[in-house]
Amino acid sequence: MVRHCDSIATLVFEKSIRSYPGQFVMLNVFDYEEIPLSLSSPNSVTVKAVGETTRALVNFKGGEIVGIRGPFGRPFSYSKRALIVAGGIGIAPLRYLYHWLRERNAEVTVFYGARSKEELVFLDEFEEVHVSTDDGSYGYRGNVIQLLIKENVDFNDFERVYCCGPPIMLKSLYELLNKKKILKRAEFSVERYMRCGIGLCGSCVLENGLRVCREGPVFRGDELTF
Amino acid sequence: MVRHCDSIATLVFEKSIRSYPGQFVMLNVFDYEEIPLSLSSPNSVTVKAVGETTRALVNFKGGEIVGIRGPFGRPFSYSKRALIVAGGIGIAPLRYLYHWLRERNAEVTVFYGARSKEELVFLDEFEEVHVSTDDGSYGYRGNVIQLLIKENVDFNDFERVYCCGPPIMLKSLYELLNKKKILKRAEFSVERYMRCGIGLCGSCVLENGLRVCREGPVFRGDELTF
Amino acid sequence: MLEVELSNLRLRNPIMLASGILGSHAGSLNRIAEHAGAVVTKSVGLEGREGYKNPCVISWECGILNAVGLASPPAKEFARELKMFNGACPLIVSFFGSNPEEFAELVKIFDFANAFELNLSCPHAKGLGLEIGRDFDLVYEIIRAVKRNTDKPVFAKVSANLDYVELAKVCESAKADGIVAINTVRGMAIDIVSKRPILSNVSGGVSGKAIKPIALKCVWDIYEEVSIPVIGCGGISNWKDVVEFALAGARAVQIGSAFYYSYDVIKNILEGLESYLRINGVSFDELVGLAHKR
Amino acid sequence: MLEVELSNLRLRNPIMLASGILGSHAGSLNRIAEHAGAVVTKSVGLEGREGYKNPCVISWECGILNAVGLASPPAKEFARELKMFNGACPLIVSFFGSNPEEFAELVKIFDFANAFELNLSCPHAKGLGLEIGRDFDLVYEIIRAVKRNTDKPVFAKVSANLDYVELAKVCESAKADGIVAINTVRGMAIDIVSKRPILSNVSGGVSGKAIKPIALKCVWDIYEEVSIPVIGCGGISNWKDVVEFALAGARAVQIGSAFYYSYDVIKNILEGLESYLRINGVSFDELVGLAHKR
Repeated sequence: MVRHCDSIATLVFEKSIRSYPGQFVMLNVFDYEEIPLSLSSPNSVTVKAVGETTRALVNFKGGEIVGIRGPFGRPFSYSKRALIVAGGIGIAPLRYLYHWLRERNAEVTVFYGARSKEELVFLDEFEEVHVSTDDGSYGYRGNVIQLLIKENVDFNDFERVYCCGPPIMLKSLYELLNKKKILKRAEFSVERYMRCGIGLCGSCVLENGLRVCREGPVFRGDELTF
Repeated sequence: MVRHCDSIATLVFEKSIRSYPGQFVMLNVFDYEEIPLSLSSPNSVTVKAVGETTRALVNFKGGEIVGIRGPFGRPFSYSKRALIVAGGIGIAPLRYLYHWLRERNAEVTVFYGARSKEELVFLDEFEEVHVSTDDGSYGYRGNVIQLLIKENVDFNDFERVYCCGPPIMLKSLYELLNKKKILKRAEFSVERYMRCGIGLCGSCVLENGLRVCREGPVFRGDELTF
Repeated sequence: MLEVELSNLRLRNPIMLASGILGSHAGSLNRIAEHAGAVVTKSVGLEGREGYKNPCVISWECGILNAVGLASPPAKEFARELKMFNGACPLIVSFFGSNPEEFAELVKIFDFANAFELNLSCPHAKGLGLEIGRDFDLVYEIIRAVKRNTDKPVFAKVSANLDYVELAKVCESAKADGIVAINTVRGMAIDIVSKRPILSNVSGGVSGKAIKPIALKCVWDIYEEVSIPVIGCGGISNWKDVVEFALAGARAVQIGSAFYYSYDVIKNILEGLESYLRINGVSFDELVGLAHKR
Repeated sequence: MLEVELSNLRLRNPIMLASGILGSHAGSLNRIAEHAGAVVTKSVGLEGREGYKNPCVISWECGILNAVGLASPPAKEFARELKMFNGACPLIVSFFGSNPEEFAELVKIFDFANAFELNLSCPHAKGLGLEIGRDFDLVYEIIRAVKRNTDKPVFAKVSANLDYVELAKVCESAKADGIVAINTVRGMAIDIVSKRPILSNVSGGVSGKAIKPIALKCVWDIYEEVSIPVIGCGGISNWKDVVEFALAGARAVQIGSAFYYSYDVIKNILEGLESYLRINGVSFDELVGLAHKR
């Protein structure tokens, strides 16, 4: 258990899970509910309290037993020169990705936006990181897409753009990358309500019929519509 | 289909079965019954008509469809200098063994007894073979155990003795080898009524609890009692 | 070679999507409709249902275990979703309900569907599904009520957890157009670390390979006793399974849990099935019930 | 740690050999008795039965399918065979029959046994097994008749193919000493080359891993409704399965199809089970029914 702030915590498992960055597990919080959570490393998930179950998780003391199914889903792919764009708790899978890429000698630039300084987690783990906060309590005041534009990032410097964050942010980035015609080089980690996590119940299908739990959660930009 | 005589035939399958000599298959003769049969080569069984089902099999024309489960059971083991002792239709698995050993550069001596000349099958396939018939129509008149004794075979010339044949013959050989104290170097292929062929129904268990279909059909001499 | 007829419903092939799998959104139905002979939606009732908490679906060694609890939006909302169906194959809407009036009302709401399936067999919802299927008089009334409101085929999906042959006869006498056999079989799993049932609902329904021989037997038995079409469902994962079910008497089959292995399972099945039919020189229709003849 | 009591029968461990598996000869029973808590013989009736032709047992992806048809020697002949049992653990003799008198007579012939199991559940023999189990009044009379002839424990083996909870209550009211749940589940398989059912009897009973979640649910349900011991049976292949069944309420378990994997399956289970109990600091007895408590 690492408590980052009142509402965000990282739960470290006793055992590592053979997995790739971008994959998720179905984590059963006994007496509450089983929920999908992206891995923030091979042996952890990083959770923000938004409902009853995530609140219970964030309040764990350590030593609790949870049920885990997985890992499930299609992970991020490798690239040599990577741009990571994270919004809020979307940092969780991208943090796993960051270390995974760095261990494989990729150059990685991180753009990371959160609501406030308090909710910025793992910040000290990134070598090159550009930060924004909605309230301006740290780095640029505004959202991370505005920061990308302000810093006039040349997307051609990067082989691939990786993105995870709230829907509104994914949508803005999607539109930006669409304009630049590089959706094919972008990977979005998408969130949807899930029941089974294994491609059967159909709770998480996108409008085009793709299943977030199987064909996703990581999609190439050109597989998506917003 | 190779018809050896009125009562014995070899059925050749369209496909070879990955197997070892001594193993058997459960062969389903539609409209009759499923019966256990030792393989006489990777793609054949050799059958003697003794009941309704085996009679139907022997009368096959070729091209019939049968159901096959298997191969099942523990096979014969390898040895460099082999003595094969076959009685009647017991030649079937031993013929498979003979060729298998020869291909692996073993020296193989065959003692083979049958009721009459007519019932001697595969005879021309063996390089060194000593033959007996009950009626004296070919080779020594008498049974194959008597022939072994008459020819004064020195069992110490052989690394292993392999045996398959009717119960009475197995019993005499067992007693002979027991006297010579070489039961450990002998392998007997044993027959029992079988239902499942996979170790569950218990039809084929020996007095000591071993299952002919799983721990057998090939047993080391010292695993048996007669 | 693959065409089949179920009452007045003509299918280009006999492979249908089973209810409860990927049937909540037009998106997945549209994708599956590209190859399927027909798609069956997730069961819907007049009112929406939350369903059970997660975990409600788990996979195990020989299949899937679920207790989703008939989670579904209200009928009118679901009807709007289904308006986005692409029509690449017939659409069959599955209903749950607790009385004839509810089922009859549902038929009206989904009048754009090509056929209807009545869920008389979901094993884990109180007062619905299997609990309705146990009351043969009620089943009769439900089917009559539905048939009065539509000319389209009405199929009844039955459970192996009751006397399905008797139930099938009741359905036939009520003029149902086919029997779908079977739904999931009651089952459960317990986690030996936390020492509790894994499903939030404690028990649920077993599907997948585990129930194939059980479903096959049900199809066989029903085929012997009724003359309306039997639609096989339960553990069918490949073309060989489809052939087995056809030989046992299934005029069509439904695929559910096998989507766990591949989203393309229906396409893969069709390829194998066509080869088998070609090699054997028969149409699918001619296979139906063949193993009963001696 | 592993000792359990079933009525007045004390077992050194809860792992029993299931009826129908390797239970026809003293040879195999003697071997299995070295490790088992108890062994149950193959079911026997007053008269011998030929059983069905081969194939009567096949293995498939998720287990075994059989229709042996209660093949067995006459009771008196079988009693002679069982006199050679080594007594390394309690001997439970399983009976089939079609009326109370037959069962009562069988108890007398096997008076040397330590307990009896009544087969009310074999799914593929006409007028026996499951067909008897369906008639709850008859079951009551059978158990009463048997109990009048013996003081030893009498267990009733029930099927998942009927209302097993109601049946278990009937057995309890007739003073049975335990319920064994479950027997094989009705099922079948068809060969797609010859286009015929594989089993000579057409259909049979499914056992092995496939039916584990089904059996577990039955044990759970019966445990909730009766207070006599429940003995779990169905698809148990390893120590984890045993723990699941204990948590669901089984005071002992029976192993059958898993002998397909190894003759040493009971020994292997005991090793794993002991480790689990040690790590969790509980006796087997304390596990029983634990998953019902919240």
